[in-house]
Amino acid sequence: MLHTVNKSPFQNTTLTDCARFIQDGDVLLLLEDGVFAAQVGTTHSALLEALVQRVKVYALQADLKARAITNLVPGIQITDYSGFVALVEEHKIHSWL
Amino acid sequence: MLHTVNKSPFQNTTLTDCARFIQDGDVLLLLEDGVFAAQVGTTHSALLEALVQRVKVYALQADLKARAITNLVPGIQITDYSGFVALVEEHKIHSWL
Amino acid sequence: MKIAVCIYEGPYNHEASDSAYNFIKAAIDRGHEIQGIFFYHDGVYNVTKLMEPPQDDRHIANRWSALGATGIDIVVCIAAAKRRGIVDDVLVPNVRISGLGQLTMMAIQADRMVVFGD
Amino acid sequence: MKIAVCIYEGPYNHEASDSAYNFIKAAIDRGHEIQGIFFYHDGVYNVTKLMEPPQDDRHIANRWSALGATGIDIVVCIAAAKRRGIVDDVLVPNVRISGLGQLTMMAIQADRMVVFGD
Amino acid sequence: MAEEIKKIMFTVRKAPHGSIYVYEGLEVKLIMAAYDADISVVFMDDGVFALKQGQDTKELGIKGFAATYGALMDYEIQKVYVDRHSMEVRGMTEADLLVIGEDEETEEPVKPQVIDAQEIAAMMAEQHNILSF
Amino acid sequence: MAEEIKKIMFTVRKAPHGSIYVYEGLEVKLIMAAYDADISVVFMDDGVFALKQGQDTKELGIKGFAATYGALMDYEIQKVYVDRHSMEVRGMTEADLLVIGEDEETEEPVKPQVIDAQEIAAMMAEQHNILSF
Repeated sequence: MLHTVNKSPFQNTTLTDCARFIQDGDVLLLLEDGVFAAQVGTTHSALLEALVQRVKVYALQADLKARAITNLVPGIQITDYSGFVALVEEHKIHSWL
Repeated sequence: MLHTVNKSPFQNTTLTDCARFIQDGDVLLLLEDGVFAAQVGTTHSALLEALVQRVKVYALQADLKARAITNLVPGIQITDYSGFVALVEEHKIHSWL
Repeated sequence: MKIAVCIYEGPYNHEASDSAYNFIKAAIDRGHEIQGIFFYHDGVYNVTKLMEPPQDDRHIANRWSALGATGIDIVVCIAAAKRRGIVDDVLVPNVRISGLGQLTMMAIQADRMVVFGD
Repeated sequence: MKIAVCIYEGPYNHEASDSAYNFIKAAIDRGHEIQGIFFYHDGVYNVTKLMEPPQDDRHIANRWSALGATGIDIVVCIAAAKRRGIVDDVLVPNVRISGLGQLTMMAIQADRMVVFGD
Repeated sequence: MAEEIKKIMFTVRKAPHGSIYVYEGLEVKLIMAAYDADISVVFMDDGVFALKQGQDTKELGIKGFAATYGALMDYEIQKVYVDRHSMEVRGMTEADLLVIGEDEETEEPVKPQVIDAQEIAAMMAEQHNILSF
Repeated sequence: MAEEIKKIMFTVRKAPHGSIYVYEGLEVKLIMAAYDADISVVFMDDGVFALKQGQDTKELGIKGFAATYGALMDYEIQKVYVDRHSMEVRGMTEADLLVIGEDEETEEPVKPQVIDAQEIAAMMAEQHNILSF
C-alpha cells in the first residue's frame, strides 16, 4: 500500500492515525502540508525517525520547496510528481484526507 | 475574551492550542465539531476537566444534539445560539479556526 | 450592539454557514443591529442563485437573500469572488459584491466581529 | 495503466486541485491512460467558466478544459453540483455533468484511483 | 469469461455534521452498492462518530443521515467495520453504535463489526481501489 | 472630537500553501493597513511557517507571497509578532524568519518580533476586534 498524508502533523493527527495502519513493505508519501512532518529537529521528528526504520518514506519536492523545508529527517527520500506516479504504478493507494 | 473552538480534539490540536492563550476570566465556547471535546470519558476529557476549573466553558446545544453527545464533563454548561450571542455581548471574541 | 459577521466557507460543505446564520438570527432576536455580513474565501459561494439543493433541504442562498431584504448589508469580496467565478449575474437579490474596504469598515465600526470558518 | 483521479476541493482554496493536476500531467508523461477525472464535494467548483483569476495566476478551469480537449473524460457530480450552483451553463468546454455511477465505473475499471482532497 | 468482482473499500475518517464529507460520502456508497462490486465500509478516527446512535440534527437545521445508516443493509451494504481503537479513544462502546439492519435469518438487529487496526490493514491490502471520505 | 483609533488584530494559525487562507488573509492586511486603524499581526501554530525564509512555490505552479511579507513594513504594518512556543515546537529559530522591512533610522533589516503566549494573550484582550486567518 501507498499511504499519502497531506496535513501538517503539528495541527492534525492524520500522520499518527495513518501510522497505526502502515504495514511492513508499505510506502508513505508526504505531500502538500504533510511535508512539514519531514523536517528534522521538531517535536514530531521522532515519529518520522521511527517510520523510516520500518517503511520507505517519500516527500514531494515541489511542496518541500514551497515551504522552504531543506533539512529532512535522514532516510526520507525526495521525489517529484513523476516519482509519485511511479509509486502509484507499484502500489494500491489510500489517501489519508 | 470569548474563545470559540469548532474542531474535534481527536484529529485537530485547536483546543490545545487555544488553551495556551486562555486567561482567567475568559470564556470558552465549543461549537460545531468542537463539541466532541465536551464528552466525558474520552482521552481528551482531562483537558476539559482542567479548563472548567479555570474558566467558564460552554457547549452549543444544537451541535451536541446533532452528534448525540449527552454525557458532558461536569462543569460544562449547555447553551443555545441566543446564549452564544449573550456571550458575545459580554466579551470580545477570537475564533480559533 | 453593532455586530458584524464574517463567513469563510461555502454552503453545505462546512457548517460555518449554518452556524453564522443561526447566530445572526439569534442576534437579531436579541435586538442587535447586524452591521454587515461579509463573505470571504470560499464563503463567496454562499450567495449564488444557481444552487438547487434537494427540496427537503434548506436553500442557503435564499436564506441569505431574505436576510438582505430586511436591510442588512451583505457583501461578497470581489477579489475572492472573481477567482472563484461568483459574478453579479449569478447573485441572489439583496447581496452586493464589493472590496475588502467594506470588511475593514465593519471591523472598525462594529462593536463585535464574529468569524465563522473551518 | 488506467488511472482515475477524484478531486474533492475547490480551486485556489485548497492545494488538492493543483496536486491532482500536477499528478495527472506526470501520469500522462509516463504513458498512462487517464480513465477519468471526477469532481465531487467542493471539487465541482473547479470547472466554472466564470472564474477570473488575477492575470499572473493560473486559470484552473481552463487548465482542466484543456485536459478535457485531449479526450480525457472529466465528470462533475450532478448531485454535488446542483447543491452548489454549478450548472451546464457555467461549465468550461470539454467537461460534463453526470451521476455517481460514473465514479463507480471509474473505481471498478481503473487500475488505480487516486483521491485528492483536504 | 466473467470478469472478477472488484473489491472497493470506503474509509470514513471525518467527523459528521461539521462538514458534508460523511453525508455526501454516504450517497456514493448507496449508488455504488447497486453495481457489481464487493463493497466494504470502514469507520475510523472521527468517522466512528457517524455511527453513534441518537444523532438529531433538527435544531441545527441541517439534514441528518442516521436513518440512512440505519438501513445500510437494505442497500446491500453488509460489510461495515469500525476501528476498535478509534472508538476506545472517543469513549464509545458497541452499545453506542446504531443498528444498520437486521439479520435475514434470525431477524436480530445487526451492528457494525468492531475490529482491530491489523485486520483493517489486511483488508485494505486486498482492495482494488479505496475511496476516502 | 476625533474618534479613537481602533485596534484590530490578525491571527495567522494556518499553514501556508496547502490552503489559500494565509494568502487571502495577507490581502486583507494590506488593504486594512491603508485605513485609520492600529493593526497588529500575530503568527502562531502552523501560521509561523508563513514567515519562513526561502519559500519557493514555482515548481508547485501556485503564486507565492513571501515577497509581500518581506515588504510588510512598506505597507505600514509594523506590529508583527510570532509566538515563541509555536516556533520552538516546529524547530524554527529567529534566524529562519524572513525580513519584513528595514528600520527607518538605522536601515537595519527588521524581523517579526518573537514573543510569549502571555504577551499575546494580553494584547488580544486589548483589541477592538480580531480577525483569524
